[in-house]
Amino acid sequence: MYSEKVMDHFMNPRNVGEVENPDGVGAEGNPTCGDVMKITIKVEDGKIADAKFRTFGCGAAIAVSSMVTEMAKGMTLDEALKITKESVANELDGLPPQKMHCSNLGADALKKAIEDYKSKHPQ
Amino acid sequence: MYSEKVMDHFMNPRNVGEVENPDGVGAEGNPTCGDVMKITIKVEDGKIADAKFRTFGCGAAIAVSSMVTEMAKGMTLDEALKITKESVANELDGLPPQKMHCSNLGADALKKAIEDYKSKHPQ
Amino acid sequence: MQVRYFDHAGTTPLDPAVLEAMMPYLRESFGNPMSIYELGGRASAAVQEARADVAALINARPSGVIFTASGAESNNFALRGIALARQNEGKHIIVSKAEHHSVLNSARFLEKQGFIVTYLPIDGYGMVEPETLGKAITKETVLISIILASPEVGTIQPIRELAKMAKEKGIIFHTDAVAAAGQIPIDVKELGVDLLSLSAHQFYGPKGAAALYVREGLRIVPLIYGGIQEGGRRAGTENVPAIAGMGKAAAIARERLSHRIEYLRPLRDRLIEGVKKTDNVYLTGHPAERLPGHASFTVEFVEGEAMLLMMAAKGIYAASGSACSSKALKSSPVLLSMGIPSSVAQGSIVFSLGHENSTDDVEYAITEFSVIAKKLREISPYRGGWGGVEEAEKCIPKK
Amino acid sequence: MQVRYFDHAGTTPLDPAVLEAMMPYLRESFGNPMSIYELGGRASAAVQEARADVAALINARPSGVIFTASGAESNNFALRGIALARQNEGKHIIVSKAEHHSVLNSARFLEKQGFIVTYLPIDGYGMVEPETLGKAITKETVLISIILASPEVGTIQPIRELAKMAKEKGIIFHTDAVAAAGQIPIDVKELGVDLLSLSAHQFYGPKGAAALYVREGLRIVPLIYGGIQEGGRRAGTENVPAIAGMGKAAAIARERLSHRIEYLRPLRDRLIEGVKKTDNVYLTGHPAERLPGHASFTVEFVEGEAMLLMMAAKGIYAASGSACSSKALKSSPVLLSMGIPSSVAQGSIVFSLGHENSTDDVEYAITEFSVIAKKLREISPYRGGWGGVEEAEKCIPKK
Ligand SMILES: Cc1ncc(COP(=O)(O)O)c(C=O)c1O
Ligand SMILES: Cc1ncc(COP(=O)(O)O)c(C=O)c1O
Repeated sequence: MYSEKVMDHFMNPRNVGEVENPDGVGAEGNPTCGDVMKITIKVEDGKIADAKFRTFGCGAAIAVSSMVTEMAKGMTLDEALKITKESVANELDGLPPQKMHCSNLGADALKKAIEDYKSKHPQ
Repeated sequence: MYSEKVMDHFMNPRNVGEVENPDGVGAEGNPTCGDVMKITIKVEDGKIADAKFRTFGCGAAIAVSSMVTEMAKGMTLDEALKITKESVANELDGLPPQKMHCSNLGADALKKAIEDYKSKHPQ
Repeated sequence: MQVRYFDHAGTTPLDPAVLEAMMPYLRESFGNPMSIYELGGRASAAVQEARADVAALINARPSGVIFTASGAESNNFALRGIALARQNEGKHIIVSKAEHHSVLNSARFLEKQGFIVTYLPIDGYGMVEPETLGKAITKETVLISIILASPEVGTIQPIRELAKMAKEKGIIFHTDAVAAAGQIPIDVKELGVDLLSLSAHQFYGPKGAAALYVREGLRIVPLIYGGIQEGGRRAGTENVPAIAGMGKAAAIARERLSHRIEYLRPLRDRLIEGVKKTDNVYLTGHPAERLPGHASFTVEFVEGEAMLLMMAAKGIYAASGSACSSKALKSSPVLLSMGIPSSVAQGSIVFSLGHENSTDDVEYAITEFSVIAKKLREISPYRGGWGGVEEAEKCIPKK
Repeated sequence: MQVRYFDHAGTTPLDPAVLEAMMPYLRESFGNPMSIYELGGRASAAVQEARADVAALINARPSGVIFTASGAESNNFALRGIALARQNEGKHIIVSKAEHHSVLNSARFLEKQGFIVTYLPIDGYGMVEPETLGKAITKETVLISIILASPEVGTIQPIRELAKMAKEKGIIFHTDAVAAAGQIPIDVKELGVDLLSLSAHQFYGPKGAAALYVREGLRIVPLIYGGIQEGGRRAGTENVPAIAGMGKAAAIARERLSHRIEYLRPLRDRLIEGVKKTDNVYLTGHPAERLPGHASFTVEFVEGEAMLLMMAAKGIYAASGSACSSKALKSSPVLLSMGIPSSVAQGSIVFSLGHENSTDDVEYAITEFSVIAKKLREISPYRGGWGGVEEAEKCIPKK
C-alpha cells in the first residue's frame, strides 16, 4: 500500500516533538474526522532553522509530517511556503490516492506555522 | 442419476419390437412433449403370453417400457391391470423424482393395450 | 474407459497452469484484499493483476472490469443494474429469443417491475436480424441485450451491427459473451458494446469467478450491496483464488486464441461432416457464423437424453437441449424459437469441443454416434418416419 | 519474521483438510452438476453432501440451505428476497445499527424502492435491547434483520428473544451469522429464525462459498435469476470446489466447535487483560456476551491504522474500525452508534483469534501492543490527554 519511503518515515519519524521556544506554531486537522498535525518552527535569518511535529493520524499522516519538516529545514520562509501536498507526496515516492487529501496536511500545517511567525514578526 | 437396474434395462432393453398379429395395442404419450410408448400384447388363456414395446423417449422411458413388458408377461389380464407407475418404478429400484410422471407411461400404455384387447373380445 | 469430453459449453476442465496460479491464494496468501497488512496487499495485488489480464482479453481498460461470481450474476447485474439506472429515461428493454436463461429471466423480473420487454425473434439459424431489431426500438428503449454466441446452437450474432444501431439511438447495449469468451476474438471497442458478460469456467478458468465489463463513465446500480469492493459496484469479500485463476485463464486464452481456433475448426468441421452421414441428422445453428468448436444437431426419431446416456456409456460426454435431458424438463426455447418442431428438438445433441479433444476423439464419436442413433431408432416407434405425428411435415429444419 | 494472524474476522486461512476436499473438483471432477453423465453426477453429489454438512452445522434440513457466493450476497438475498415476496403485506423493515454494510446498504436500497426502514439503536455494548425492538414494530413490519454476532466488537445479540418477538407478530426474522458461524453453536430451530446467512471464509472454508438458510415453506424472491440451480432460487453454475470446501469446513467446525471455544476463550481473556494494562485502553463490545476469540479495543490518543502498521511491522496482523484504516475512509458506524466519540473510535483495534494462535502469539502481541501504543502516543499531540478536543469529556466509553 505505502512506498518504502513512506514506511521509513512512518516507522522512523524525523523531527518528532516541539522546538523549544518556537517562533511559529501551526496546527491542521481534527481528530474526530481523521488526522491532526501540529508543527513548530524555529526561524533564524529568514530561514527555518528547525522544525518539529506532533501528529495524531495514520501512517501517511505521520510520514507526511516527518517529510515536510525535513524538507522545510534550511529553507527560506518563501521557499518553505512553496511546499505543496504534491511536492511532499512526490518526495515520499507517492501516496495512495485516497490518502492524498485526508492525510496530507503537512504543507498546510507548515504554512500556518510560518504565517504564525510572520504575524508575530511583521516586516 | 439412474439406478443400475434402470441403466441395465435402458442399455439392454427387453422385448423391443411388436408381437406378431397382436391381440392388443396401446400407445401413450406425445413426442412433442416428451415420451411415446407403444405396447403390443399377445393374449392366450386370459394371460399375457407375450408383450413388446417401442419407445421414443429418455433413458427412464425406455427402461420403464422394458420393465413393464417383463412384468406383464405371464400375468393374467387382471393382474397386469394392477401394475402401476409406482410398482414399475419400484421394480427398477426407483426413478429420479422428476421422471416419475413424464417418463413413466409404461403402465398406462399396457392398460390401453389390455383395454384394446378387451374391446375386441367382449365377454 | 477413456473419457472424451465434448461439453465445453457446459463447463471446461481447469487448466493445470490456472490451478497453479490459484494455489498460493488457497494456501499461504489467504488474506482479505481489504486489509492493510502485507497479506492483504498480496491478495489485492492478485486481484488487480487479474483485472488487467481479463481486461486485455476483451481490449478493455482494467477499471472497466467488475468481478462477479458467475455468468448468471453478470447478466442479472447488467440487465437490472442498467434498467434501474435508466428507468427515468424509459422503461422498454429488448432481448433476443436466443438469450440464456439468466438474461431471459432477468428480463421477466423487470417486466414484473413495470418494464416492457420485447423478445426479438430469431431466424432458422438462431440469428437476430438487424432489421428486426430496428423495428423493435422505440423512444422508450433504454437497454438492448443480445448474446454474442449461443452455447446451444453455436451461432455468432452480428453484434457490431446491432450495437451500432443501439448507439445511434443512445441506447445502452449489453452482450452476453459467456459462451464466446476464449473461443473467438472479442474487442469491446470494436464491437461497440457498453457491457459484456464473461465467466471463467467457460475458458479453462475456475468456477466462481466471472466478470461484467462496464464502459467507462456508464452508471450501473449494484446487484449486491455492501462494502466498497470493486469500486462499490459489487460487494462481498473477493474470491481471490478464483479471480487469480480467471486472470491466468484470460492471459492464456489471449495468447493461444488463434492457435486454438485453428486447431478446433477442422476438428469441428470433421465432426459435423461425419455425424451428418447418419440419415435424418441436421446441423442446428449457422453453418459458417458459428463458434469454432461447436457442433450441434437434431437427430430425428430419437430423444436426446437417451442418446447422451448411450454415448456416456461409451465415454462420450455431450449435451442436449431436449426436454427430458434438462432438469427443468423443458426443451430449449432457442431451438423452438428457431422454428424447430418440438418433436425434433427432442433429438437435440450438442458437441462443444476443446483443445484437449483429439482427432481420435472425433472419429470415435462419429462412429459411436451412428451406432447409437441406429440402436435407439430400432427401439423407436418412429424409426420409419414421424408417420402420424402431427408435426411430421415440419420436421425437417430450414436449411 | 513470524506472522501472528489476529484477523480471523476479516478472513480465515483455509484449513488444509478443506483444501484437500476441494482438490478433486479443481482437478479431474470438474463437471457441471447439471449435466447427466457421471462427471456431472459426481459434482452434483458433492454439492448435495456439502449441503447436508452445512445444514448440520446450524441444525437445519439440507433443503433449507441455498448456496451463494458471499456473505454479502446472502444478506442482500435475504433482505431483498423477503421484502419483495412480502411487500403486499407491508413495507416496513427493521434492522439494527450493529449490522454489516451488506445488510445496511440492502436496507437503504429498499428505502429507495419505497420501503420504510427503522435502524434500531444499540447500547454502549453494541447490543440491541428487546424493548427497543418491541417499540419499533408496526403493523406494516414484514422483516427484521439483526446480526448474530458483530465482527467489529464481538457482541452476541439476544437473537432468541428478538426472534420470538418477531414470531409472535408473524414477522419474518433474518440473522446475519457470518461472523458467528463456526465460533459459537448455532441452531436455527432453537434461535427461532426464519433466515440465516453464513460465509465459508469465516470458518476456515474457502472464499466464494456462502449460504442462506431459508426456513421450509418460506417464499423468497431470487436475487440472481437464470437456470434451476439451487431449486430455482439462485442461478449460476455451482462453484463446486468452493461448495465442497464449505461442506468440509462446516463438518470440521461442527466436530471441533466446543474444543475450539474452550481453547479460544482463555486466550482471548488473557489478551484482553494484557492489552488493557496499557493506560487509556478500553474494551469495546460486551464483556461477557462476546465471541470466544474476539478482543476489540479503543486506544485513546492514537489512530488505528498507524497502530496496525506498526504491529504489522512486528508480524502482528489485526484490524481496525478507524476511518483511516477503512478504504472507505469512514469510522465504523457500529462504534459511533455505541456512543463512542469519533476521536476515540479512531483508536479502534480489533484482534480476532483463531485456533492456530498460540499463547506465545498472545503474549507477544500484548508486549508489542504496549510498546507501539507508547511510541505512537509519543508522536501524538494528545499524548497528555484530549485537551482542547471538543469531545474530550465524552472520550471514555461507557463501562
Ligand atoms: C457480519 C458479517 N456479515 C457479512 C459479511 C460479508 O461476508 P462476505 O465477506 O462473505 O461477503 C461479513 C464479512 O466479513 C461479516 O462479518
Ligand atoms: C451464454 C451463457 N450465458 C450465461 C451463462 C451462465 O454462466 P454461469 O454458468 O457462469 O452462471 C452461461 C452458462 O453456461 C452461458 O452459456
